Amino acid sequence: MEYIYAIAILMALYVILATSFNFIIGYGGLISIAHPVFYALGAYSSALLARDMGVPVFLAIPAGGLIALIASVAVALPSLRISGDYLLIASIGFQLGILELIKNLPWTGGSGGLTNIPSFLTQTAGREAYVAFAVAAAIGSVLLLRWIAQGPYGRAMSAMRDDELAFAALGRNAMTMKIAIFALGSSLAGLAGGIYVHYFRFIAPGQFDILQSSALLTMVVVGGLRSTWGPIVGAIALEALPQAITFVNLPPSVLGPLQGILFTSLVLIFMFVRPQGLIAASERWHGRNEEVRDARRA
Amino acid sequence: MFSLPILAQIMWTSLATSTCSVLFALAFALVLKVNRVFNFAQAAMMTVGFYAAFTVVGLANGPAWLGFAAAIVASVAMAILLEIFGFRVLRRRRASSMFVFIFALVVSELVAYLVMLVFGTWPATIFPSLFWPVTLVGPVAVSQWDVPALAATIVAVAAVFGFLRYSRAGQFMIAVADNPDLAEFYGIAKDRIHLITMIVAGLLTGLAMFLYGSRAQVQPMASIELLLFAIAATIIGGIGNLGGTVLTAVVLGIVQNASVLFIPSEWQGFLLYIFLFLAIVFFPKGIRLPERRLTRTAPAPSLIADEPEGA
Amino acid sequence: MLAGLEVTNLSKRFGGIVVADAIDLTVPSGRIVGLIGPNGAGKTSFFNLVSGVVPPDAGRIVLDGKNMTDLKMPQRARLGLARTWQNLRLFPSLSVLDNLLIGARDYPGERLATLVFQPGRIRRTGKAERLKALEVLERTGLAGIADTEIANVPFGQQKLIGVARALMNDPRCLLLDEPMAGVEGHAYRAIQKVVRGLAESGVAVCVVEHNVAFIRDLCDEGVFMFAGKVLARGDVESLVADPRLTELYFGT
Amino acid sequence: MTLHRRTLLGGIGISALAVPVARAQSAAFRFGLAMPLTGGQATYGQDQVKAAQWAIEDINNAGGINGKPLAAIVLDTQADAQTGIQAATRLASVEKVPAFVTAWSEVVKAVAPIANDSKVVELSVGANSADIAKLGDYVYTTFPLAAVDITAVARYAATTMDKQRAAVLYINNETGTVAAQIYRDVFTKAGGKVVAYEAYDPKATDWTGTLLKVRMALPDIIHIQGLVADTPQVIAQMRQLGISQPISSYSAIYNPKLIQQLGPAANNVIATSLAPGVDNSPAVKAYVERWTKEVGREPNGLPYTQYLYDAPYLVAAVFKSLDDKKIPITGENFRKEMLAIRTFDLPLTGKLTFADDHTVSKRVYLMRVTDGAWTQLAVVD
Amino acid sequence: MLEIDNLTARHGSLTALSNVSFALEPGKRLGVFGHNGAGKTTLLRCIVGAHVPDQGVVRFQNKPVAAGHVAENVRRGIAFVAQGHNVFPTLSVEQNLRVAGLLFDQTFAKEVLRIFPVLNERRHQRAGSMSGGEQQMLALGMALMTQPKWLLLDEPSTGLAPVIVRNVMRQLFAINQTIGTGLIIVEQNVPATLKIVEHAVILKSAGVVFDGSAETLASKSDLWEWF
Repeated sequence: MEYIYAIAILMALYVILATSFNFIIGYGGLISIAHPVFYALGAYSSALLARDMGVPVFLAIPAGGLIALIASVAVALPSLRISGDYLLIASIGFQLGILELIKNLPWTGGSGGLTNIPSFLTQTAGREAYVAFAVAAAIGSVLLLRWIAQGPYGRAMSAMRDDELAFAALGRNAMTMKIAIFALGSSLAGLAGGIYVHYFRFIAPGQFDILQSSALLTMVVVGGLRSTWGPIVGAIALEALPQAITFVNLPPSVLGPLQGILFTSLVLIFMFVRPQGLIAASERWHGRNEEVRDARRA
Repeated sequence: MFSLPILAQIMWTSLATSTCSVLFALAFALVLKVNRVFNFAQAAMMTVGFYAAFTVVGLANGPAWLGFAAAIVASVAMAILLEIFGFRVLRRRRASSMFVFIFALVVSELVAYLVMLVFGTWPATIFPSLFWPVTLVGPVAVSQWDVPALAATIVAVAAVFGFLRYSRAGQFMIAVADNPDLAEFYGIAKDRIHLITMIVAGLLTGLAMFLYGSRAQVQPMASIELLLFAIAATIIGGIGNLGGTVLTAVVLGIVQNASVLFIPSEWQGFLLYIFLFLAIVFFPKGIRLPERRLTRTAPAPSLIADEPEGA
Repeated sequence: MLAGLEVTNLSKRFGGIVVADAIDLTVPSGRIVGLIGPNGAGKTSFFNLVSGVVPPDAGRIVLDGKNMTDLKMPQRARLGLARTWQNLRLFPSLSVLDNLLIGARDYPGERLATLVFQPGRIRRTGKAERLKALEVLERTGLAGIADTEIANVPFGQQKLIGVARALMNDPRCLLLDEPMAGVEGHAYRAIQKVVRGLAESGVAVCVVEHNVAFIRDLCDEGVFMFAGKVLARGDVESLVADPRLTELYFGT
Repeated sequence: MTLHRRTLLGGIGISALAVPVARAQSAAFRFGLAMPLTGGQATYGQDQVKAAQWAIEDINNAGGINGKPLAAIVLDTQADAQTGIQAATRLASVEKVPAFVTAWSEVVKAVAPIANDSKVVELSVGANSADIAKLGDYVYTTFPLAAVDITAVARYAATTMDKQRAAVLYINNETGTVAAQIYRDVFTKAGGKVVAYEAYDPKATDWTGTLLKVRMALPDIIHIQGLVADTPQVIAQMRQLGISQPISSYSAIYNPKLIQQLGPAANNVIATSLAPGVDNSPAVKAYVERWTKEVGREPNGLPYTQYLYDAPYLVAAVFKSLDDKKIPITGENFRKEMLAIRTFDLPLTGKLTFADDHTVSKRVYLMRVTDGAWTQLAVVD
Repeated sequence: MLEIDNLTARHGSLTALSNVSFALEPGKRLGVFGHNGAGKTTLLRCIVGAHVPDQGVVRFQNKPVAAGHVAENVRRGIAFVAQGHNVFPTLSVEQNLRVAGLLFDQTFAKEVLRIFPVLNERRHQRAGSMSGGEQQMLALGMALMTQPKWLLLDEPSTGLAPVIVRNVMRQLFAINQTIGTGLIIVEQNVPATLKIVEHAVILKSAGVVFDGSAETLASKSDLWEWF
């Protein structure tokens, strides 16, 4: 059962990560790759708070999210001031810099990773409770972001992506909005990190490097940018597919690279044949239209 | 403590080893300047370049010159493939820069996995031996790798700048970099120029990877990390400023190496990202000397949005 | 204090090119002022300076007595300054109605904090703004296409949507950048009617337009600009009749 | 985070790569074997698994455990924490083995909570992180931790070689930092002085600054704690910079490739080996001959594979004891019985005794390159 | 012959040109007028191939121009001087001319420098640092480097002082006379243009509202009517 639980939790966490990453790069149109590092920040903060400062885990997890949020604002504020592409480079610098920092600081466990992290729920209420907690967090994140994207905020995000200048001339501050999007998405990643770390109880900086970013990007792009189901399908499919592959009886030396080849080719094929992803989002923004109808009736 | 011979040695060896980074950075910066693409797929060009040379020299015991030729041919071929089947298509589709970025990164990974499949993950070098005999020049140890590498790099950099300045294609490249839409009105076919730029980048990458691989061990995923340094040098040197990029690559190499005399060496890697981050925040257009009259400077290309309507 | 837009000594240069040369210009509330001048005279630049797209080198911009020289574009908009664009700049991924809703000045639903903490307020204002947008669409004769995608709307009506979107701001001053270029028929008359109605309700309107007939029909007075300077101000007829200005406009 | 650099898109599922050996015999004694079969470390992992499987064959050919066969459930870890967690979880909860064998520090640490939670014995057979001793009740190592061989090499340098001034150069990762500290402590305690203590970045390709700092300190001996990928290059650069002092390192560089890569510069490089070599034990000699005969080469990381060959013998001994006493096979009982036996006599690596701190102590073989070949320098107990 | 045959072009939902047709003999001089947004620039861009028309065709020497392939049409002899941003700002005057003429006769640069003495004086200056008038001259000179049979100019007088406008127009006329290059000038400065062109076309709301000789247009008194 534990095996299924672990898979369920990971899938739930990946749904949170892909969905919140989609919020940033899809809805916000912000080119960042640093999502895994906010995941890492959440995980490390929560782990250290709980382990070394005695903060109860149920408080440490949201605190991890909060720290990821603060860090994301700290990156976005200076780099968004310039131009979108700089955020990409700044995010690379930020991601690698933070990982380098984690490796070198004396109290993070260094590159060997952090051990002896307190667990949560698993002893008292059983693992089922934790699985339920992770899945609930995933569903909650998806619903929250979907609710935001389909409401007035989503409308404004669409407008901002369409034409920032016209958006500003209508009294909207695109900069504030971008930072808010970045912060919200990153804090959800931080939250996911907290959930991860108190179940698996080990983290190391190597788990969060640039190729992780690429894997997350893959989930979002193959799933379908700017759709609710796209990143969910992308996350679950890319988590489940490798299992299917292992049923094919191949020697291990071939299997390892073959998976990489399979996935990267899949992304490339998608980029050229189906750039909109598995679940294509409409170019047009769709709000909760019943409200529009209500208004007309009123 | 930091005596002159020590400093001289650091300067010399850092200078010699910065040659590879200079070439990587120049290739990256050139493609960014002319084609306006953050070519993360350069890592793929680097990987195939190295493994081509490795196959010829390391595995088949072929002569060094043949390995060199193989590196060049493989890198250039990869560059051509990338341009024609990748960037050109995406450009026609007006793909967003994020899309282009993902494409380039994923291609790099795909190539790394293919290489893994064929060559395995064991670190490899082009020549069986890593050791280069040294000669002492005064107090400074000069290895037999240093001088040819420096010479080759200087020749290559000079050739690129000469090519840009004096050849027809090079001037077209400058023109396309300066104002791509205008360039067309003088009969310049942009597609061709973009292709030539990638070929030049391929040549530089092939050479650099041959130099690098004859001195250090390479693993299939190593190129992606190597490229990060090139990106940092390009950004800090000022986007569009090739001279600045070359200079920054050299200075960064030396500073990083010399930094261990002043800071604990485990922070060496961190230093690069600090530089990169600070450069983006405070000097988005690159750190450069006060502009001389008549010097060439190009504004940082905006790769996403249109410029706001000016006057 | 003058109600309306008051610009004094507004100056801006880009490198060697002077786009605004100590412009003094007032647009009182309830008046429609047309800017006439050849290409490159600095008309659109004037709009960009007033709306905050580019910061001026010198000068002062005051709306209804409030100095907004140092304010950023969104803040100016929130003080009641609205504009349209030569190239429309509508939001293609939004429907006509949603385009208008982005124009609304009160938008608590676009703040994450409000979204979480005051959902009731969002519902209330959301409803009110929707009603208002539908009313504006009704007024401009666009009600029938409220749910249509922008790309499927004819060009003339797109211009009209641009104006309607600006109206959602309840502007105190409206800058119209070539509202009539490429517009004919119903949309033409609708824009005319809407702008007149606005002026009557006390909005200061400034129009850049090359279609002289339109300027003549619509504007209370004209301002002739040339090389970043205001050269003459008066009723449109007399400006057009002035051979000196004609010469500047068409050249010699 | 599921994905590791080498795994990338692989995710959790790799662990589903189960290779049940001898599943047909339902009554088999089963244990887990979680090793990297894919990814960057697979070159080692695959050879190690092969060694373990040979041992299982040999045990079964010799009659098995009281007539019943021994079987291993082999799962891939990619040497990656997350994939390792998947493998260990599956071994503990799906395959329900009482014990599993694994390696690589990151994996050993990452799966420790699973072992402790599900009361399944985790045997580390190839990881030297000092943390391993403190991972919990169910985590034991058959492989000596860094302290053992680093202590040996440091003490040998200070006492037998009579070196006064040592420079320590270590890669800035976990293996490097922990081992470097041990070296420094031991060397200092033995009366020497550590005159330079420098980390280096694995991603760098030029270490001139660091090496010159080492050279300036005028050491008598230099200890390098690096990885296979960078250590040869660091040594090459050191020699190129005229640093000709003896160099010591640990088991990672004990391979023939080093000599090929460095040529004469490899002379006077000292490495450790934690398992007896062909000259020390006829069993090892036969084992290496078997490799050359069946695979056509020596295994990658010979000493490590020796530990893997021995692991099934240890497990089999515990199973046999349990079976003899008719104690039900559970993780808890496995642990109790293993500690009750405590000392095992293993075919390739010799005698093993679990200490109270969950570690083992082993004989260390110091190897040195002389005239282009590895020769045994000393054996330290 | 340069034939514009039933050209219709749109920008999204905006119709910029609607059924525009006319034809020109080689070496002729045409002025195109009309208010902003009347479709003048689109017309020029269609001729040089920078805009792909939705309908109709532009024929040059009895062969359609390659829509969407500017470089090809330029090599065939159609030069286009855009309005603004029409020099390479970071290159010197000399480099600008050289780049412009790379595919053509480079020695012609001497001739260009002779025609425009001001460029000769500023040979080594960075083009971006020159005044608007000088940049306009340079753009003209660069267009000439391609030795065009037709020279299309989009508002060459914008931002120039009247005395310079006259100078530019004179130069254009001289080029037409000496080299035989046909001219199509989109202009706002009607009188100055009418002085050097033979034909005039006025566009209004994407269509042709006047197509006749320059003299006829010059004799019309109220130009505002057309705009």
